[in-house]
Amino acid sequence: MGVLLNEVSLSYPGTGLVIDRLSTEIDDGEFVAVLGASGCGKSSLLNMIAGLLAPSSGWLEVPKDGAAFMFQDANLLPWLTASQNVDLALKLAGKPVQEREERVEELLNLVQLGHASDKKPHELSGGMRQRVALARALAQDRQVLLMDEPFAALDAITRDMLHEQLRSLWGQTGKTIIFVTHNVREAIRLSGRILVLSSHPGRILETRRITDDLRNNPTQAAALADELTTILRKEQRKHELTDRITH
Amino acid sequence: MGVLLNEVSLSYPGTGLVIDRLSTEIDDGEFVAVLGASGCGKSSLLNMIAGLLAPSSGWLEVPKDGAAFMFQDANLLPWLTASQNVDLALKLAGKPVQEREERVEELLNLVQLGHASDKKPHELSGGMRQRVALARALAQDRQVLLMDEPFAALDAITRDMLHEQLRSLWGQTGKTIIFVTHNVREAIRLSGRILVLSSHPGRILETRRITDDLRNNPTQAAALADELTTILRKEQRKHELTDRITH
Amino acid sequence: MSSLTESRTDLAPVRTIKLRPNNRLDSWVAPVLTVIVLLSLWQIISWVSPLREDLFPGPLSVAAKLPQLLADGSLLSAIGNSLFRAVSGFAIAVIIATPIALLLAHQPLLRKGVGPLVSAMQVLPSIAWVPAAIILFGLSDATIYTVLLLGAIPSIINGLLSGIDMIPAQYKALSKVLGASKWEHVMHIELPAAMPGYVAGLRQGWAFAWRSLMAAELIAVGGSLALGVGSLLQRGRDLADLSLVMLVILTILLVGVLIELVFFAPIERKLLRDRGMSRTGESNG
Amino acid sequence: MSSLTESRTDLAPVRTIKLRPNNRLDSWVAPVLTVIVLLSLWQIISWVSPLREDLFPGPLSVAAKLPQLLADGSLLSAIGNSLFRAVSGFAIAVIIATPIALLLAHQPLLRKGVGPLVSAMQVLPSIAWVPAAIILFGLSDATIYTVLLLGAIPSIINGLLSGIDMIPAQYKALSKVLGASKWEHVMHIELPAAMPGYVAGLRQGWAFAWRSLMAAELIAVGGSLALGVGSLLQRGRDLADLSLVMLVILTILLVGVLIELVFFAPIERKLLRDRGMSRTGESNG
Amino acid sequence: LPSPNEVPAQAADRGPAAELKIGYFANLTHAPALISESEGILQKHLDEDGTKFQSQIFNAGPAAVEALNSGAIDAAYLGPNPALNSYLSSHGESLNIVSGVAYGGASLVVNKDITKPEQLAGSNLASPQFGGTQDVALRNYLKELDLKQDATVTPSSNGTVAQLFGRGEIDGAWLPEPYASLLIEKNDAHRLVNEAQLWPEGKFPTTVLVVSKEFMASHPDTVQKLVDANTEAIEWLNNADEKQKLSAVQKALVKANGSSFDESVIAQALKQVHFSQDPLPETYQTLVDHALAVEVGAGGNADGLVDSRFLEQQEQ
Ligand SMILES: Nc1ncnc2c1ncn2[C@@H]1O[C@H](COP(=O)(O)OP(=O)(O)OP(=O)(O)O)[C@@H](O)[C@H]1O
Ligand SMILES: Nc1ncnc2c1ncn2[C@@H]1O[C@H](COP(=O)(O)OP(=O)(O)OP(=O)(O)O)[C@@H](O)[C@H]1O
Ligand SMILES: [Mg+2]
Ligand SMILES: [Mg+2]
Repeated sequence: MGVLLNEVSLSYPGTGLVIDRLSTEIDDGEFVAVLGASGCGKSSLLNMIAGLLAPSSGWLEVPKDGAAFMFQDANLLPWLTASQNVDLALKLAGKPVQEREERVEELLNLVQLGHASDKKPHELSGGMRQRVALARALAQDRQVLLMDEPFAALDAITRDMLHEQLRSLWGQTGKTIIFVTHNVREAIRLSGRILVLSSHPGRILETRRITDDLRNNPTQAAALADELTTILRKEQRKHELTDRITH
Repeated sequence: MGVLLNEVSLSYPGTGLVIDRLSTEIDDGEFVAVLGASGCGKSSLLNMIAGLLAPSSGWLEVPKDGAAFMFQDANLLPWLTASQNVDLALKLAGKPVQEREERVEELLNLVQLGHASDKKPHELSGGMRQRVALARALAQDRQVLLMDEPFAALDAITRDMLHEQLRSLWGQTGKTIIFVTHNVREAIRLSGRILVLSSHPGRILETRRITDDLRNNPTQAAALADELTTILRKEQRKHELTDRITH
Repeated sequence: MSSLTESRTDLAPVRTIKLRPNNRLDSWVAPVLTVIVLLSLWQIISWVSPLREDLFPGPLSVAAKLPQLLADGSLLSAIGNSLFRAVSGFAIAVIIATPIALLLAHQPLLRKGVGPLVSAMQVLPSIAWVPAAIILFGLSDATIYTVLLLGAIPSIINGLLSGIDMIPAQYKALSKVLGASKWEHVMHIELPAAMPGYVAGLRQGWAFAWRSLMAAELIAVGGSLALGVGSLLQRGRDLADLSLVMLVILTILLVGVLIELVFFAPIERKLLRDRGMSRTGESNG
Repeated sequence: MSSLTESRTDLAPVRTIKLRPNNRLDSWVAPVLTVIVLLSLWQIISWVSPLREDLFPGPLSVAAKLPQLLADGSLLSAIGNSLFRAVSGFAIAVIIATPIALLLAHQPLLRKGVGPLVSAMQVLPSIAWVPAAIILFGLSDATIYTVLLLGAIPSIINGLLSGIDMIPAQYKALSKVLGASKWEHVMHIELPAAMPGYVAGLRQGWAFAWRSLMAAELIAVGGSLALGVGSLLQRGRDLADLSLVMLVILTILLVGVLIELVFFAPIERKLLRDRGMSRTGESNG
Repeated sequence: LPSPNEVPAQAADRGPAAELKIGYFANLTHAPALISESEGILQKHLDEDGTKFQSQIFNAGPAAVEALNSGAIDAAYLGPNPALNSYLSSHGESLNIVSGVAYGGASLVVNKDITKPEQLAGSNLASPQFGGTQDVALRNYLKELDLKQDATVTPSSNGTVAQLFGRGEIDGAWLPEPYASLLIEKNDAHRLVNEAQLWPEGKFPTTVLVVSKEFMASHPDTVQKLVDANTEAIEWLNNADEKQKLSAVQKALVKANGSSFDESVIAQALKQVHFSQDPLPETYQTLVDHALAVEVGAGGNADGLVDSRFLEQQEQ
């Protein structure tokens, strides 16, 4: 089993419910995309799955060894170089030194940062930092991989390339991947299932399975993208109305 | 005159040339988008225009009152609430108190964060932080507005809405806007001119004017997007080859 | 592939909101408990120890000293005098040190020239200043304040300087972009950003102020200079009266704990909470 | 809409790379210049001043004292003794204080109980410990080290604690996600992240160590305990020899400046540079 | 801001001062000062000229000398050494001794195992202050016994010495009263050498009355009153019977200091200390020479330290 959420609710001190009795089951080896408006609780959800936040009520089950997590902000350690940041994940996973060195190089090359391995985070561009964070998340090598908008700061070309890499990695390792994105087409392209969250409070508004057929059929994919966008737009509009009334 | 760059070069200590003799002239009231691969020097370019970095050689001219700048990371002050962060820009611009209060509310509503005005940055989601930063950049009210991937962390719907807002603001105020994006269609939708940068070193690879006709014609726009993507991809591939040889 | 799964049911009923009042109480109960434990230990050791009572007085014999000192009012007035001097002196030190630190932070050459001297002054023992202060100001409170200020100011300067050094470069960029004048930059960005480091420096500065005061109070035990805790401590040593020495030590510790609990800890807590951090082990609510 | 434009031509030839050697030199030249200026001022004031020579000795008459003290070796051996005690004692203090601070940081209850006491201990003047230390260790270096350690340890603990408190919450989340054990978290994330605050605390701890040493050295002015700088200072006061007092003050300042320039400043510079920050006024290259 | 040198050193007599600021320690050997204040003797004398007085209690000699030099006080009861040191380092410009106060009352007290001076070989001895009277006396004594290399001398402070002895860290100490008596009463020490044995007629200064040179030049009348009051206080002490003396001194000590040693210690000590206005002028050069001989001082000329004109005036 991958990840199981049962009636999970979350509120922060002083906020109303951010996530409201959310239940879902994510199979081992599934590739799930989470869509939702800004501020709807996607990062909070991942934080709970990663064990960084306890739900206010409800419960969830995750594999015992936890989950690899790529944060929304790169969250690199500023005193370590790019390669040291990646290496830290391997070191803390208890990998032997020889193996680590090779793996770090491999991972940095994967995200096209082989040339920047000795740079400190403050010497990297925003997109480069995000890619180091991606390499670090892959280095963790856990059964579950959580990614919070992993490609947001990347140009289309790099993004395309990393999409391919991620798909092939998923194919090879059978990891359970849950990733948050704002890009509907990215979600369709990568995932096997899309969860659309509502906001205030966050509930599952819509679940869509994506088959390979659909993915590879441009018209069908475009139609689905439009449909999802419409769903999201409708949800947003509802809020604008409530907002206007309450404020 | 808006912004003039003359043979501007930049290198950081220990790097080769990041930007190589870049020259361009941006007219008063122009809306320019900058595209380029991750790490090609877009943020560095904006930093120079904002006067935060001195070019290693060459010179540039900007309006005397400087430029408003929306950073790539939100860069909010953690001890101030959302509204205080926006208010600070108004305060430092010397606006009187009464006016400020109203304007802050207006700006936060503009970015749909009216309800979060009393939250501290650490209580905001990534996209909310970015929107506060956007509100702050608009609050500065300078002739030149620099934006570094202003919508990267936003969902499609919010993004759409803010696109509209930005276009109408530009129409009303006649600001000179230079913005960096990774989204080719966003660039086409918003800007009057697109600059495509090469990487290592950053030079202007391509300049495209976008007319309203083109913008409003979906097929033409899609064709241009494809074309630009191809240019970017070609550039990237060139590098991959050089990379493979040098590394 | 781990197929073992861990049930997180145990986490379920845990609310992240912790009750604050409880927390507050904790921060008083724990130190008091610690003190009680330490006192008991001390009493037991003093019973067990082979040392003569006058060489190693236990808490009871120290407490026995208390009524007499309270009766003639010397202890309370000494605490009052010292506390007044320390608090007012510390306030003056903060007022003097802060602009100096800001000046040094903004004048690179000045900092290079004077900075190391400031650190060196921190190292200078307070009694080194006593002869000079007496010759300049005679036997007045001015002498005592001089010694105190010279002890506290360098430490506060260094605290604020290192707070400022740790400000992320991006805040400086922001303030430049927002067109802040130097003064606005200092008030709106630099000082608040440096606050946590500054308060850490202030805590050390307070310690320096108090210790320097103790040294200054050794000049005279009475007369035109009011008796302070430092004089009382010295009196205990001169009379080889270890009970008195212990009593004064306990008094100073008590004052220290109170200042920490009512002043520094709450400020620090507020600052960290404002920034979404927390003192280790305290809930972030 | 401002149509005034500012030419930035002046910025053009400025390279962001500054030569480091130059910078290094600066950090030595500036303090030396400052010292020379201060010395000249002092000499002038001492000429102008109506005070008697023995009450306000000028630099020349202080310098005249030097050959004698150098000849009988007492100054150099006092500096040697004190410096050795201070450096070794400081090292021991760091070794003791660091794990205590880490323990306090990770045991909330312990921190609540003992934390305020640590701050209070910082406030306790060093001479308060002298009677107890003498009872325990007599006239030995152990007594001196005890006083020194009790002075320095609380300050270092507080420095590290506030460094740890200021660690962004996201680093803690990262270390949890990476599956770091407590020990790994401390070594790989907590300590390096707290480093800048820690070094600021160490600088204050060093000041406490040195000052406590000076107080401890007053226990005995030579004899069975080797003569230290603190004893020499007291001797100057006892003999009403202000030239000697001034000479010792200058010596202490010199030692302080050197320690700052060869130890703390470079460490701090390295730490900040590693994190993409810089001491104010120093180039980021 | 008191500026000590506004008045040139040899200023003209400006009549009685409006105020006399006087410093002393809350010590047994300063009993005449304590009595003079507590019994109202000084007040009575000064009232004749309408001079007010203010007293200041010090912990140690250096601070008192510094205060005298700064003009914060005009006169002080001091040990002879701080007075001598200040006189020498200022080349005679700072102060003068105008009267004696107390003599005698310093002894080498040692633990019970040491019964003969020869047994001091290899011992660890203490004195209350480097280069102080007792320190020099101890070093000189050891030198004369040829034990200079064998015994260690550790200068510390009076209170610390008592503690060190209590712990058995040192074998003995050359101490002034009441510290010598304290060790005897509380720590089973015994008196091996009474410093009185080493001086002609057994007289060496313990406490003296000093006045700053400027004050003396501008207000000789007030100084005269001070010296007169001192003499009267000394006579008061010398005429009182044992019990009366003890209780008056103890009362004054407690009043000045908040607390004091046990009566038994004070009683013992009072037997050792003698109060007299004789300044013993011939002893100071001996002190300086002894110090030079044992290499703890720079030497110098103590001529002119004692200004006995006020005492002479009194006798007339
Ligand atoms: N520490 C906190 N304290 C209080 N409120 C919080 C905290 N963290 C998040 N929130 C609130 O919870 C809600 C959800 O935040 P979250 O970061 O999960 O959103 P998100 O879906 O990831 O948004 P985005 O796409 O913008 O990153 C937001 O309204 C936010 O204001
Ligand atoms: N402070 C610095 N020191 C050294 N090199 C730097 C520094 N800042 C940026 N660089 C380098 O300069 C290049 C351009 O960086 P810049 O941030 O301008 O890229 P960018 O185009 O904004 O990329 P992205 O789209 O990823 O944000 C990168 O290769 C980066 O490594
Ligand atoms: Mg998020
Ligand atoms: Mg960038």
